[in-house]
Amino acid sequence: MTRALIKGPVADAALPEVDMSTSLGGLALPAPILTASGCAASGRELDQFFDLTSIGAIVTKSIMLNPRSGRATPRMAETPSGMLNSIGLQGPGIDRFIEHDLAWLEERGARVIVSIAGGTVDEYGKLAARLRTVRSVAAIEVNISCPNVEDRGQVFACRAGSASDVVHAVRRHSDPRMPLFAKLSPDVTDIVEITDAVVRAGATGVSVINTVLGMVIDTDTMRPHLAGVTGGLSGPAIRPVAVRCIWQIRQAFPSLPIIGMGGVRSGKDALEFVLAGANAVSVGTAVFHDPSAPSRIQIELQRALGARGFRRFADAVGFAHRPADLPREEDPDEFDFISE
Amino acid sequence: MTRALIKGPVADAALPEVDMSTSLGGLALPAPILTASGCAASGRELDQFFDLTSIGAIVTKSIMLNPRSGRATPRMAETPSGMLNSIGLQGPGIDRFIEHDLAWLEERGARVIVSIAGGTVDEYGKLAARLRTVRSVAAIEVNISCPNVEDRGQVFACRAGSASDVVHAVRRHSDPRMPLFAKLSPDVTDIVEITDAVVRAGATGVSVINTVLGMVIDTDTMRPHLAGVTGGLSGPAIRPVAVRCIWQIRQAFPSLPIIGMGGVRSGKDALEFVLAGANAVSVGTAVFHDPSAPSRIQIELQRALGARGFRRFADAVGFAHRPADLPREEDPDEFDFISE
Amino acid sequence: MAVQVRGEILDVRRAGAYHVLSLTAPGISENVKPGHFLTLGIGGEESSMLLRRAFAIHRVQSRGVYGGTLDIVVGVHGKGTKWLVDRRRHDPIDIVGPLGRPFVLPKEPVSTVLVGGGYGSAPLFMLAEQMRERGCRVDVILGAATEEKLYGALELKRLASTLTITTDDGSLGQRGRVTDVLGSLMQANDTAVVYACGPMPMLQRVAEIASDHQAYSQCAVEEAMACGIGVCMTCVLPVIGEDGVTRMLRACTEGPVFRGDRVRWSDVGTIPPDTLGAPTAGGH
Amino acid sequence: MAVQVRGEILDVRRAGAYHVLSLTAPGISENVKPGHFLTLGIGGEESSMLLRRAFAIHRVQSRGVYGGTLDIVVGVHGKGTKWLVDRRRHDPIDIVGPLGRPFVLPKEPVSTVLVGGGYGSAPLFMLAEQMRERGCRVDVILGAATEEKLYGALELKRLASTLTITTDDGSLGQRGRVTDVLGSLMQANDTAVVYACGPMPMLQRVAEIASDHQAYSQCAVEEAMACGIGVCMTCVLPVIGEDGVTRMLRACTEGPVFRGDRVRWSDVGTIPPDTLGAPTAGGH
Ligand SMILES: Cc1cc2nc3c(=O)[nH]c(=O)nc-3n(C[C@H](O)[C@H](O)[C@H](O)COP(=O)(O)OP(=O)(O)OC[C@H]3O[C@@H](n4cnc5c(N)ncnc54)[C@H](O)[C@@H]3O)c2cc1C
Ligand SMILES: Cc1cc2nc3c(=O)[nH]c(=O)nc-3n(C[C@H](O)[C@H](O)[C@H](O)COP(=O)(O)OP(=O)(O)OC[C@H]3O[C@@H](n4cnc5c(N)ncnc54)[C@H](O)[C@@H]3O)c2cc1C
Ligand SMILES: Cc1cc2nc3c(=O)[nH]c(=O)nc-3n(C[C@H](O)[C@H](O)[C@H](O)COP(=O)(O)O)c2cc1C
Ligand SMILES: Cc1cc2nc3c(=O)[nH]c(=O)nc-3n(C[C@H](O)[C@H](O)[C@H](O)COP(=O)(O)O)c2cc1C
Ligand code: FES
Ligand code: FES
Repeated sequence: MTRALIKGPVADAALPEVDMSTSLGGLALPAPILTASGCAASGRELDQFFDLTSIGAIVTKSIMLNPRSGRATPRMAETPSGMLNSIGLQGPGIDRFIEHDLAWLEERGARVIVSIAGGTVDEYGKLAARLRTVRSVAAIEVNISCPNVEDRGQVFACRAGSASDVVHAVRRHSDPRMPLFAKLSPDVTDIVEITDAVVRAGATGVSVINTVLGMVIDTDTMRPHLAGVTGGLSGPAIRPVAVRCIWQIRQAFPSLPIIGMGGVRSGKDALEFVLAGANAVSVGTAVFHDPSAPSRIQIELQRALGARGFRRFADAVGFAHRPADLPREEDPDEFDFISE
Repeated sequence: MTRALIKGPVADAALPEVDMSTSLGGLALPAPILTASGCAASGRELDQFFDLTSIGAIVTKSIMLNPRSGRATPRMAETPSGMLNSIGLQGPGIDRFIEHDLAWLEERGARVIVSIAGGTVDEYGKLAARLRTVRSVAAIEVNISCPNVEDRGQVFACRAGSASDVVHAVRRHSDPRMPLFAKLSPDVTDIVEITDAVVRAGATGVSVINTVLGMVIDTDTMRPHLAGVTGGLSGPAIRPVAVRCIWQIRQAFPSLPIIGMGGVRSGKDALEFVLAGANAVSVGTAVFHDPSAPSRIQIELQRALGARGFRRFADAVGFAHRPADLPREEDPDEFDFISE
Repeated sequence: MAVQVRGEILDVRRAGAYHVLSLTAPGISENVKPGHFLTLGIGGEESSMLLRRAFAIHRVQSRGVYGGTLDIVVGVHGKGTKWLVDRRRHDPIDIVGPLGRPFVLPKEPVSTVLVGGGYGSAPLFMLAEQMRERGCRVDVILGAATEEKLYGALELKRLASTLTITTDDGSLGQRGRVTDVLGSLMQANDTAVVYACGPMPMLQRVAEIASDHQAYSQCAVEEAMACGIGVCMTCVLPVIGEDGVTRMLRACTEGPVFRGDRVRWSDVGTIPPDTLGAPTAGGH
Repeated sequence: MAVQVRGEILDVRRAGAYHVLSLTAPGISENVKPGHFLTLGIGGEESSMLLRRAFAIHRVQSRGVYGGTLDIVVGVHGKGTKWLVDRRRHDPIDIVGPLGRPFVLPKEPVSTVLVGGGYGSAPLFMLAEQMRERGCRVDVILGAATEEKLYGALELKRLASTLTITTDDGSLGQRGRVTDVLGSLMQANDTAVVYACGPMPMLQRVAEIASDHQAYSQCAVEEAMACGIGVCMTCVLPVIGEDGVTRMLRACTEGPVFRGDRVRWSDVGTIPPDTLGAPTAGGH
């Protein structure tokens, strides 16, 4: 495990010394904050707001095999403390992505986690095979929240069987040492069951959560607001759902690498995810609100950890699961107003 | 169906004439706004803020067979545009509820939908039997988002089988003409499947949605904030999830009575639910923010309907599902700046 | 009966570590008794903060150019109170009140002690006034962590027979806690009732000392409240009824003022096993 | 390159149906070209509104006591713009800019027409100035629903060779639409380029008329934007590339100014079947 402390542009005289490095099942990162897939494109546009190499890694927008136009507009709606999106995975296709986007990121020196998406199990396998030859991929995030075109558009992530099939295909076509993260949907009855399935199929860890299925009706047109009818809900609104999912998975899998995401907007929010069990935290929608959010949040997290006496980020992971303190004998003589 | 227009304290010179009555599978209500279970106790405390008889009905806090202390505190946490609660169904038990609360509501002249909750299928049956003799019950809402003590605390609402068992028991012990609404949890892979199960088991309709399972970690104590660890997320944050659930159920069941709820804070929000397919709308968390919310929202809804040319509330139910307009020939000569 | 009104901020002024807010609250201020509280809508229409915030009513003026007005004392705790003290004159504010059960006043002109911790002194001003009107002896003890967290010492001195001050750091008055001085004061003045408002551990100790001296205590508690009006059940604590049975009572409607000897202070935050409807081994 | 800065509100003043906001924006105002826009964080820290709001940059002053400042023209549309015009002097505001691709200016001193609909005239002031500096002829057409929705007619009159006004209701200028007068104006002045900013149907018609007259058009579009910086893909519209292929381009980074003849105006809001990567019958 690397032990690099955050230095350079992110450093600051008052920043407490905390070893921010994290390890995601073989993937060592100098810092635990990532961008969330689809909220940072391929990083390039964010480089003007903060140093891309200062955060843990860039998770790129889910890429498909072929160029893809995405869905019709409107593609988004603002909702209370959140937003709905229905982009439809617009993108240039894997070849152009590798040539154009990955090459730029490599040159820039950023660590890259590539998110892939497919319409069939086979397509996921092909994407993995295509990435096998590319040196600059630190890990693959498998976005399984996609409709399975071979099964009435059922989302892969929603059934243990289809989720497992996808991960299996990606594992089979990837370098065996390549860390694979299955990105889970919260729209399931039992997220631990799905986690179990993808881990058995060869996932190194999981990314939780993808957006929550939602919908907005335009009260003027009196029709669904999004061209895609339903969309994915993201942002602080869903944060408690994300924390719960991470907590449940960490309870069931004490040492599984977990990338947490869903509504993180501040270092304190990120800390909540870490305490619940996340080994790294992705920042998504918050970037739209504040383009320097990933870097700001990483600094805030470091401060929050330092203020709580942590010397190593890793020590805080899952800390909220520790056994209860011995029931403290309430000594009423011990009150003081400082506790007010 | 009654055709009463909202009159009395709710009326207002400028209020458009809209027939606000609604019919919920045999239950005719003069107006479509209800209180949400657990957010209005048994109505009494709200009577000082608005006339309880002016809204459609009071849905009472879920009552159990025996008195119940509920969970330890803290029982709530504020979250972005929402809140988490973990009350644990504190209540006086069915007997005292009937004597004390129902009697008061009857005297007050309010329409009452009684919400019931149990830890076993048998308990639900007993509650239904006990209510059979009570004249003032307009309908029963069956809160199936309770842990099944006989099945490792699995929530009834999360599996078609257990959901159906509960509804079946309630149906068997109720007056056959008693309208029964099964209150569904959004925390399932396929809410249409659960709806199908409860309808087959004898539910008149469904109430959607109950809270979304969530969690907050206190970053000071670095432990779960709620004594109950997880809690239910409610409020505007979850509104898009509620609209989506109502939409999906309405798509699958064109004429099923649906009571919608989840984050409604204004008449426009309520309209969104109605357009998505709700025959009535319950107001929950908004009451904590604004104790006169149910009555205010009903007036705002009436205005919003009037402004859109509706003469009858019933005509707006599910209106967003209407087939697409014929593709309008965009006539660029037709723009005017008024549309800006 | 509580009402909901749209009031207006008249003034926000600093007082040590706190801010005193004056609000117009027509229809509320007229009906306030000492110990009542109110709740305020926070953050404006598009705020992500849904829940109202509760504050003890400090003072009322039922006449004047603005109709009924009242004051509250606010300590900045988190984002809601921060927003509140940033308000400016004429900003609108949504108020619900008066809420809760006020302090029970003695019928006879007995000797009383009023104990306030931090901003807990806020509801004691009106109480002291009314007690004086009834001919009661009123000794006041104020305590806080430091001098600047004491509120209203000067004015309470005017209202009280005696004023004793304690601070944790000794920056004003006696170094130590209010409860260090309560016992001897009660003994000296033959106190019949103690009224207290402040943090839970203080209330617990006050209640115990009062009982030790065969005196009544009336304690105003502060529990996190989602609704403040009795409909949500978030604000409960275990209280022993007249029938000897412990129930989880709502601080907002059955409190915030409780008889000190009825509250199971050490069990606050739990469901004592002998509570009515407590979970049983086999049950829920 | 865009930067994110914490600016300050200097002034909010009404102008007909709109509000003009002056902001300090050090580091942004220095780099603005006509057609650039900016985005503002809305509602404060605890707001439920997460998304930034986009506004065309109307004017810049890069010197003065406040360092770089700039103006925007805001029409109240919904809750975010409502919040914005309620700001007061010295309120802080989070600004990202300059964003987007600005108008392309002619190299030669050609004859141009600038067409603004409603607040769409805002970015035309700087454009007109720079065009005059280059020796271009600048005819301006402003249109709106009613007189009060016209913005800046007086000042544009000063900057332009001619100013023509149309209103839908005839309350000022000619009754009708900007496009009723565009053709004849182009004919009379031998217009080489038309610049336009306003509602989509206006832009579509402007682009058509320009093409009919063998002129270029530069149209600044307005698409709903979640990020404004090119990372979210919400703001796309179908545009034909130099290679003849239609792609869904981002209005925020590949626009907001597009060549009018490249945008598939009638297909905006859809994915034309011949778009690169469009869904196929068997495919996604
Ligand atoms: C009956 C009563 C009377 C009160 N009187 C006063 C008073 O006179 N002056 C004063 O300064 N404060 C008083 N408080 C405490 C005040 O309500 C809290 O400080 C305030 O709610 C904190 O809000 P926040 O947004 O700043 O903090 P946050 O921590 O951001 O609040 C988050 C949530 O927790 C709740 N919460 C947090 N702390 C408390 C607390 N201590 N008590 C209750 N709820 C809390 C909030 O209401 C909110 O729902 C009183 C509380 C109660 C219940
Ligand atoms: C490049 C660009 C330049 C603009 N320039 C100006 C300007 O100079 N002056 C001006 O008054 N307005 C301008 N607008 C429109 C302005 O951004 C919207 O009026 C504003 O976002 C509406 O926000 P709201 O909260 O008031 O409305 P709401 O309807 O509450 O907004 C809800 C959501 O929809 C989005 N939205 C709603 N309407 C629009 C719209 N017309 N365009 C883009 N997003 C929208 C909002 O950004 C927000 O995310 C511009 C928009 C863009 C994209
Ligand atoms: C506009 C938008 C596009 C997204 N695109 C993708 C995507 O391509 N692949 C993916 O796995 N997740 C995608 N997501 C989901 C995010 O990565 C993230 O899981 C989710 O938004 C929750 O995190 P947040 O609340 O921080 O945004 C997208 C989210 C948004 C808002
Ligand atoms: C404090 C609280 C208590 C609740 N208690 C119950 C309950 O007893 N029974 C029930 O069916 N739903 C209960 N609910 C769920 C609400 O009825 C409602 O379904 C949910 O909160 C979503 O609606 P809202 O966002 O308008 O609150 C409760 C919700 C809250 C916030
Ligand atoms: S705060 Fe809701 S019942 Fe007391
Ligand atoms: S607004 Fe996000 S890409 Fe244009």
